Amino acid sequence: MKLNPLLRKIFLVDLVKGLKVTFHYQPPSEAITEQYPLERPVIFERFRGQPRLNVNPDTGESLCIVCNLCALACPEQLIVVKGERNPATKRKEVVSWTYDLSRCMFCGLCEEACSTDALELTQDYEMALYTREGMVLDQAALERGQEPEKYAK
Amino acid sequence: MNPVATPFFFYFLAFMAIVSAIAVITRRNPVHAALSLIVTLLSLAGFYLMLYAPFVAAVQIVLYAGGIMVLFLFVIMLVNLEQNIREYQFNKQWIVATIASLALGGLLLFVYRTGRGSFPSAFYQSYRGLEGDNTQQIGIWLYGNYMLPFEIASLLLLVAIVGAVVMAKKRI
Amino acid sequence: MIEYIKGYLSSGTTPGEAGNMFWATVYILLVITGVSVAVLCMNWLERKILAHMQIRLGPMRVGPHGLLQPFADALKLLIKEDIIPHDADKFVFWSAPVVVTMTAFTTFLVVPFGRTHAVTDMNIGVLFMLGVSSLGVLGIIMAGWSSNSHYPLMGSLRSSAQMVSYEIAMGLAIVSAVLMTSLQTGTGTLSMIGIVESQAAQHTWFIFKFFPLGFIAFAVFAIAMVAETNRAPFDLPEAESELVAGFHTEYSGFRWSLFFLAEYSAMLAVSSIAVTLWLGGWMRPFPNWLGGTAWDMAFSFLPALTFFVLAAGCFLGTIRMPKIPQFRVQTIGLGTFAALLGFVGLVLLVPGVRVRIQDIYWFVVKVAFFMYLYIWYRGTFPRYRFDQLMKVGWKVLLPTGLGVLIATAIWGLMPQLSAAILGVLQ
Amino acid sequence: MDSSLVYEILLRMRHDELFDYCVDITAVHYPKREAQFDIVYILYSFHHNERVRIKTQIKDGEHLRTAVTIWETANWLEREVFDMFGIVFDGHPDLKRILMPDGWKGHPLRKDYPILQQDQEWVKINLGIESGQ
Amino acid sequence: MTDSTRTDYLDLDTKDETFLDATELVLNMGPQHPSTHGVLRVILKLDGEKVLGTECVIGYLHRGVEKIAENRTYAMFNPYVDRMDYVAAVSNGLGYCEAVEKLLSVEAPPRAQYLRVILTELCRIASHQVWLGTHALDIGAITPLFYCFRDREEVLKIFEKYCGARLTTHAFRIGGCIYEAYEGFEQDCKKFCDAFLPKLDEYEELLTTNRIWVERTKGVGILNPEDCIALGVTGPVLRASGVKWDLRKAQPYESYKDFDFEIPTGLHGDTYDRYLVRIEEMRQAVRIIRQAVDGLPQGPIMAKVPKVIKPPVGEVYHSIEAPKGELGYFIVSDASTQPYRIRVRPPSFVNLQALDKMVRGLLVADVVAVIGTLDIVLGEVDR
Amino acid sequence: MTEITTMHYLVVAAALFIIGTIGVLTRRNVVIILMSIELILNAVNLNLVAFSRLWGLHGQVFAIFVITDAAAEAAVGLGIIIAFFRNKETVNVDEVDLLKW
Repeated sequence: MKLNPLLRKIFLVDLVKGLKVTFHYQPPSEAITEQYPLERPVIFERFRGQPRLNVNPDTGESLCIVCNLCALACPEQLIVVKGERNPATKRKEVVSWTYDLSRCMFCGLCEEACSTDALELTQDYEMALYTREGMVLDQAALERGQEPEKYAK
Repeated sequence: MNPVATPFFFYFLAFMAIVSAIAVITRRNPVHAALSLIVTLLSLAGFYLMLYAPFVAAVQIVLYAGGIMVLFLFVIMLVNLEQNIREYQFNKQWIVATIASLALGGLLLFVYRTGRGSFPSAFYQSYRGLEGDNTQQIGIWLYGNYMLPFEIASLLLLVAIVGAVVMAKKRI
Repeated sequence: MIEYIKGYLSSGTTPGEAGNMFWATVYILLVITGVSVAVLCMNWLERKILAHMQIRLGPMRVGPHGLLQPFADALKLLIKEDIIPHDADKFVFWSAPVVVTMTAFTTFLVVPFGRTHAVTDMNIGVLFMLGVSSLGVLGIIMAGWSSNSHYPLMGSLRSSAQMVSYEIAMGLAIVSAVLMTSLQTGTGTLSMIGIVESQAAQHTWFIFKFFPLGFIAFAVFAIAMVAETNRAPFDLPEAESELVAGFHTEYSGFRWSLFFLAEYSAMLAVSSIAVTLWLGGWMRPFPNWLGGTAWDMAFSFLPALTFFVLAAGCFLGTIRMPKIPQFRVQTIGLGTFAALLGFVGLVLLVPGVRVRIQDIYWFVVKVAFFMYLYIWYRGTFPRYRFDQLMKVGWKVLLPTGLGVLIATAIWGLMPQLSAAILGVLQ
Repeated sequence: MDSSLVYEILLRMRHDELFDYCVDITAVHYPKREAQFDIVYILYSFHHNERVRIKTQIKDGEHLRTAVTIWETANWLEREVFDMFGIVFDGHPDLKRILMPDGWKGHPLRKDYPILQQDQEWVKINLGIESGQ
Repeated sequence: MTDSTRTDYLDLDTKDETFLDATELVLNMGPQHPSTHGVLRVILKLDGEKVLGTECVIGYLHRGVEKIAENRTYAMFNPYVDRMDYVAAVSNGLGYCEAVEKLLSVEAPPRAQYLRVILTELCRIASHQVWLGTHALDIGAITPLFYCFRDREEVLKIFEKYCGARLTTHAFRIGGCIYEAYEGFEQDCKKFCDAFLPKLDEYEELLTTNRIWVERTKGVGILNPEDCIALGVTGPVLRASGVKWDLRKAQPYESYKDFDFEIPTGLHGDTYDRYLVRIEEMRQAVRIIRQAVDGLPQGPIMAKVPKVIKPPVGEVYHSIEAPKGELGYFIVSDASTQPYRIRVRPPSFVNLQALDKMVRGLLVADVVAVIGTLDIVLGEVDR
Repeated sequence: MTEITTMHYLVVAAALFIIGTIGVLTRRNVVIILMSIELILNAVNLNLVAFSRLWGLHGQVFAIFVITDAAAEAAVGLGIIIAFFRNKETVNVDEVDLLKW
């Protein structure tokens, strides 16, 4: 099939080729739009999302040993951990734990630094809130996982 | 096929034409003047329709309003000068010129008044039937009796095209 | 009253010809409503078709499959704040969208949707359309100039140069079609209805006449009309990647929506010129090949069939809607819409309506084809640059149009010419 | 390397050694040293496929001759050095701030750049409150 | 701020005489213009629609990355480099990690090197996809954008599966990779390669031969090789001018010397050639990915790097071939845990300098096309 | 209202003609002078078409010739204006009195 370039030009072959491409993508089955609140996106296992403090599932105790490694690793210095040594058990226990989610860039360095798998970036991605203050999470919020605020008028 | 409410339309169009014509020569901003001129031209097109000259009316709209005036606006925008608008708009002899022109107008009115009888008050019936194939008739006239002027006009247009390009272009 | 309507409907003239003011007003209102509705439909269709070409879904939230999106947009535009820039020339800024919209709607006065379905039949119909639509450029210039801003000014300068240049090619193509009305039969006409009727009398659409001359003239017109309406790939006056939004950059709200309305109705208007001049206007396809009353009968069922197919599509969509509470309203809405379409289809089956609606149906179908082309072009092509656009207009379309015109004239006069040459030779 | 010789050497590098591509011009600030700034020219030669770093030390307030005449690319790179460190290049065609706004005070990449004071000052002027930082 | 009515900085000695040059116009394009790819502001001096001169005003996205680096440890700075060229975050991370590795004199193990190559080449494809989509959009073709983003989505999915983020990946660590390839990584990469090539042909069908595209791009924004080198322009822009120079071949880093690939070059250095070069680069990237996936060695993925990185006193310059050109890191260490100074040599910043030279004498519409063809990312220009 | 006769049209045309004359004679802006000339030509056209109602189509044919002429005149005139503006940065007739620049 060898067409003369002049003929190609007159019969607009180049344009028709483009038209063909756009035409054959028309069936809606080709569409890749995800209708977000109805269709949930697939989140993969390693996704770095909402931070969570894990607890021992049997006892309900926090796994955090207040080693402060996460706070040191964080480039934005948004983790503040304060602990006190419990004289009874000889273990450090959490006094206050804050995580300022509004400044977090989800680099995952804190998760890597954690020696007990207490801090974890989970697959939750719905973190929108109406206030900045709500973005500063304390231990309780980190342990139960934060719920996005429902939109209400 | 009688045009409806002819006197009303006539006076309306005459009013529009004259008011916007006055606006043409008095507006400070050339764009406003050009837009007023377009209104005048459109009312004239209306006149032509009332005079059973639909082809001339169409040519008036296509050529004048759509073509020439666009050219005017184009040029006005190209040479749009702020300071030009702020300057004095009339030249030194404007009083003399106005008086002379008005005198000419008075003269014309006088002529019309005295010679009123020579213009029939009603249109001849014989041309009434022509409006249906007005375009065709004009075509026949143009390419028949007026063949030579037509060719001269086309030559004139050609000269005008070349001339305009030569003048507007800096280097050819 | 009913008798009056019936009596009018059975007459064979347009209201303008009959000098019937009442019916003329009714027709004008009908045409304006119809065009506005068509613009709304175009709004939705363009988004949907473009979205599907771009593997998206387009509007999906406002109403089932976004069917109510145009209404939502119209509402939004109407209640939006209307901004006039501080340094704008207020009066011109105000009147520009009015001029554009008025000229765009005025052209529909002479569009023949059927033998009697036109507001009036002017004996200079084509010239009228060309002239009035060329007035639209004035509105664009006014808009660009009065905004007192650089981007609109450049947009309007581009637009005026573009529209003036392409009008010439368009005019030449039209003239060659008009020439075809007079050839062979000898009754030339500029009237829109007359042109369609001469196509009927010559048993051919002008696109096929003097093949390929008719087709080339049509192609010239089809390209020029895209440029004339400032659509992709000739949408330089409003090229969003260069001039932000071109001449209507400073417009917002209702005024902006007038520009939108005008653009789409201008598209409809030039498409109807093309349909009238080359595609046989309101005539159904294949009148020669599939002639006869039986075929006429068969074709007359097509309008109803179209609506049934649309209704079936909607019904399918209703069934396939997700069965969750959030979608209940949408499902009901789509079902109602399907029922409505089906009902319209049923109405179109009534014999009296069926015969009458045919003309309009075929005209609308042909115009819709052009509308689809517009969207398709927009989805596919990059944009021309200004000098290239001028080059295409002046160096390709204009000589082609001129050549076609001359060739048509020679071809049409072939018998006389050959007789004359033979006479000279003898 | 002595700062007065830099221009000559760069010219040599460009024309004799064919280091025709100026990769980068940057500076390092050592506030404790007497000659506070290291100016680093990173050059590359397409012919030798080699990189060379030319370093010079200058004092604060000292000027340097521009390299724009040797490599056009030095234009913005020198502007950035000027913007960030306040080192003036003589003969530069258009030496003004490039990344920071025109009216900016100070040169951010100097080690003694008072970022907090600046911030507080800005907040005070523009918002009329004491900065919380 | 620069006064937009000032024109004295523009070189107006070489005034071209044109048709209808009645007025000269200073047009302020951006920073909020649809096609300046973010917040670039270009002041154009126009004669009608013809460009007499330009000046770029940048810095609207300046975040002081180099200053931040001086207050972070080496490991902590790693996520920040992703945010410079955010459409090619993986390449940025690669350059940074390699520069620090060079400073520490360690080398990533072979498996990590292969993983890095695969991800960087995927990232190159993703970056070029964004370029193609936006460039086509600038020229007026609105559809390729969506096709490109559809295919880029596949790349981003691989990134998300591999390292848990799609855009600002933070995929590599100093000394290697921290994430082992997930199960099915090889298959995913191969599947992507197989699916991607036909899609690439489709883009070409839409654009390469399209007469409007050709007219809009051919002969527009020509840069000859001498100018390119003088202006320090690198990457596809340099290669389109005919200089066959690619750091992957010239000074191979990682394991690029193991792979067999070509460096596409152009002839004229115009926008069309740059388009063709980038398209061909995507094909070559696919080729590299296929080889790397096939030859992926087993072994550790992390070299022995101390937990607290404290490089010896010294300085290092290391550069890689990012999708946009030579991306260099100049790091000065004073033996503390924090870098004394990090200088980033961003390709976009240097390439953007060529804009003025490229657009003089062209039309406004071409400025848009040229900005698109330079493939700048303002995050990287301003840092 | 009375019936409209040719006289009415003639009066309107005369008015337009006078307005055009005043415009040509008094304004300083060349563009507006050109537009006033267009006004004059249009007044003539109106006369021609009005008379063509009485004495056949000659008037209309002439009107078409006049429109052609006006187009040519506008093109050349505007070309001169552009050429002039480029050299003197003004469109005032008072400053066009020199035959060279």
